[in-house]
Amino acid sequence: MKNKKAETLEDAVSRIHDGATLLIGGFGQPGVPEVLIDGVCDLKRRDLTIVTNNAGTGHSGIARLFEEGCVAKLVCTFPWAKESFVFKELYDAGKIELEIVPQGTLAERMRTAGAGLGGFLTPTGVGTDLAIGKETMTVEGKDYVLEKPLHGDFALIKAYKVDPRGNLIYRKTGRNFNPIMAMAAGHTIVEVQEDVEIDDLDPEVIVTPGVFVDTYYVTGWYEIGKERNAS
Amino acid sequence: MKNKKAETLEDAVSRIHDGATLLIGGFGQPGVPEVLIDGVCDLKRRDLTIVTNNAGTGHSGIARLFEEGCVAKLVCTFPWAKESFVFKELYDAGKIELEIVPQGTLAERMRTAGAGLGGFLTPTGVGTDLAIGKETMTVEGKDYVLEKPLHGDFALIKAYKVDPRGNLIYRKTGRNFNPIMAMAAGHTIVEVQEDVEIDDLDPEVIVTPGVFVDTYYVTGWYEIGKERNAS
Amino acid sequence: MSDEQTNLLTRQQIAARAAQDMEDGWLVNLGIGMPTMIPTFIPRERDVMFHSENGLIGMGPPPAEGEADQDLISAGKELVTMVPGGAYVHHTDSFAIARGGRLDCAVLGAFQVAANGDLCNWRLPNQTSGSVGGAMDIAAGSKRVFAMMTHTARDGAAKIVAERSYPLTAGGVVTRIFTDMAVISVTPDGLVLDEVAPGLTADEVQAVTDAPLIMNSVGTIPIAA
Amino acid sequence: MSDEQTNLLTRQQIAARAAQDMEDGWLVNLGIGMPTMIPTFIPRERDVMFHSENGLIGMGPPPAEGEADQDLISAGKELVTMVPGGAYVHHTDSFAIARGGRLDCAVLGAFQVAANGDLCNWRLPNQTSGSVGGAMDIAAGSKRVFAMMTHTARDGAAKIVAERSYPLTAGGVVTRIFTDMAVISVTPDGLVLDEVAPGLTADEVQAVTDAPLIMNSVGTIPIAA
Repeated sequence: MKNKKAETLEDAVSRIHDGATLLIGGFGQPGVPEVLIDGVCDLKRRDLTIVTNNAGTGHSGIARLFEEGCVAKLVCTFPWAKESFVFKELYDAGKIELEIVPQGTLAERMRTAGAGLGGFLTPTGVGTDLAIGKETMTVEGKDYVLEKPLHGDFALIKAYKVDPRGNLIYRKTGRNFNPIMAMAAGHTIVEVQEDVEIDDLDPEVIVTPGVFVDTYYVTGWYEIGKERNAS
Repeated sequence: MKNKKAETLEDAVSRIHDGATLLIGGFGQPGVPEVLIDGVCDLKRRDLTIVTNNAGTGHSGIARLFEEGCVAKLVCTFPWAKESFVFKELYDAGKIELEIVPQGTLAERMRTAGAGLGGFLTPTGVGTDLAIGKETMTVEGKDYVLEKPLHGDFALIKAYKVDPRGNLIYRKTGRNFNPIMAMAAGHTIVEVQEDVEIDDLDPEVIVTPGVFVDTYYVTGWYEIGKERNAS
Repeated sequence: MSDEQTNLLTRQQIAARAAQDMEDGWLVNLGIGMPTMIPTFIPRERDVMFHSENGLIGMGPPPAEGEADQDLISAGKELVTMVPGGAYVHHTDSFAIARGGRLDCAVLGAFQVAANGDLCNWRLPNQTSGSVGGAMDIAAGSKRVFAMMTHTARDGAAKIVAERSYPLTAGGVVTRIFTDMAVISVTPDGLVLDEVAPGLTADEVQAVTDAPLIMNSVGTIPIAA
Repeated sequence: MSDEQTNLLTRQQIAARAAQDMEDGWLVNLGIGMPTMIPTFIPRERDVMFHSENGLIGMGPPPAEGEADQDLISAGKELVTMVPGGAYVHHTDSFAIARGGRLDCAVLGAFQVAANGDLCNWRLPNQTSGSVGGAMDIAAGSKRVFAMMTHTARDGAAKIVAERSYPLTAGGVVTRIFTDMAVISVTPDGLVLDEVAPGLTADEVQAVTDAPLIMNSVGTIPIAA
């Protein structure tokens, strides 16, 4: 069986290259792969495109990626939260590009990529600024915007448990975008609280089948959203 | 809490009207709501459109619906199996309309309906007879067929366990189309092996949230695919 | 104007009034801010489930002291709980629920609501960007959209207008408006003034509303003692 | 022709040859019929997982006597088992895997394969209808599509052709063809005859193939004793 387990954080993330598009899981702080993000910061990669819901909190996690100058573009739904001050400073200084996508559309665009589809028609955003430049179509009398797939070179996600096949389960609202991003990337890297033996996960309850997982790194439990020292 | 439990089979299905479109779960015999189908047969409804993967087996289940003259049109992926001789006879006699849809497209069209979307672009069927009359589009150099949502007036599905909210889990390959059809209908009716108390289903493992379930009827375990006497 | 000020509803009172409209058996999504105050005002005997777009069906109140779970938050990023019979889903399933018409109601804040039900709540006209979050999907997909807001902006400008001048969130979706002055229904005939806050007159509400209000039988918003 | 007949591979031998191409770590979908015979021929040390489009990742062999589960079947409607580390998914997730390029290989039966990789396997030209099942999605989405079939039709007509005359399943998708006479690769330059069955010559294979075969170094299909 292919060994998907990375023994070190560096092994888990080192294939990420300058200019890559990273889908990064999490909504608020649950489900954010904070350890993997620190790993990417340590690599000092440049010109990354980051796809994630929020624009970072404080100085840790995704905010640290911004602060260390790794990111050229952010695709997100909710950039202007108070705690995203690091992003705001870079944006105001013209140092980072921003694409705002409605949250359901962001999720669906990634699923569309993962499912091998070429696009979908959504009622979300019809007639709004976010539909400017996009094709619109009328189906059964209702207007829709044509949205295109959103692929990642890598997905960085967080899960609760993994088995050697890479099958994943999540924990509460830490699930969020993670299973979708796992589908949508060329290479999916998981940080996971615990790894278990083959057959320890009931095949009925697996949320992400291992076919979508390339690499996992076991972190154990940690308190989320805390500033940690850079390694 | 709204009571979704039907005490009798008739209560479970009686709102189904002549001319309705029914999404009926199952692939092969697992996951086919055989008891609900018998209930519909007993109602002697006419001009139904049936959306389901297969064209019935022997004389029971969906084949009985055909045989009793309830069905005007079948939308399916695999009509010409040996065991679907009842359907074949009706089709050859010009008594039933047939629409063939690729299996992934069938599932995705129902999900699209359930997700409030207006269509999707699929590579499936490009250049084939099944794309005739459909719009095609090129995205990033690849050709796609535009497929439209497929709504049901009713979904008739089969599940393993239900709680009073209507939350569902399934059993093995009995899952198949059932969770998707539950999303895509105006009214979803579930036949279920067992009902359990509120909180007996772990919220992490629910496959179909109760929001997609309108009515359920508890059947207990039964051997699938057997001819039963009409009730 | 100083007399009128004292007759404005508090945020709690607006939430309490909106809570009265939450019907038994509904699944409801609550926007960030004032709408999140609604649950505490729903009568115990009514079964209303809350959907939080980050994948939570059956959102419950904030956790008791010492019982918080760091992995269980609302869309507003607050620690919450789950009620019995809830379920966790991922983001596309969560938005399938929202877009697919499975939300009986969404209660959202608003910068501006137009007489045709246009909702504007994601970006101010003088901003080059805004935080859209899930608002566009939820507003486009819910069976009903309730706008909940102060009746006028801080500078006194009307927020209920004949035609929107702000960037659109979703067109023609608002069905009812709950403010600190009134309850207004959006109908095919126009805006209907259903109720005014105690001590206010219908004309006083019309005076700070930039769209004509139909006044057939205007009631008074009931306030709990 | 009677001598040639005896040199044709059996169904088992075709399956055994195709099994040799299944690489360690692959996820593979097997079409109905001959392809389902492949798993028994895969060497034990190779880790190949099977995907069944009815929602089964990690399909195992038929159940032992008395251990069948009525809810566990393959896409061909046969009772099967699940291997350790498998997972159940619903139909849209199953086809997301297929369409999304997560199948390393699909092995499908065929009525006709064209030199450009066009696959025809769902409907005969004289039929007004056919059973498409999951073939179009799986053929369109897999990283590789192997066609597995008799080299000629029962009436002797070539099934490997310069241009298809049968209704299309998916265009330009077949990467390799396994028949009872040969192993042929579909390349940008055309069809390459890689191997012939023991006792057959390359020219004999060409004679029953309606498209030119490139013959650089033609090997012999190894047959287990």
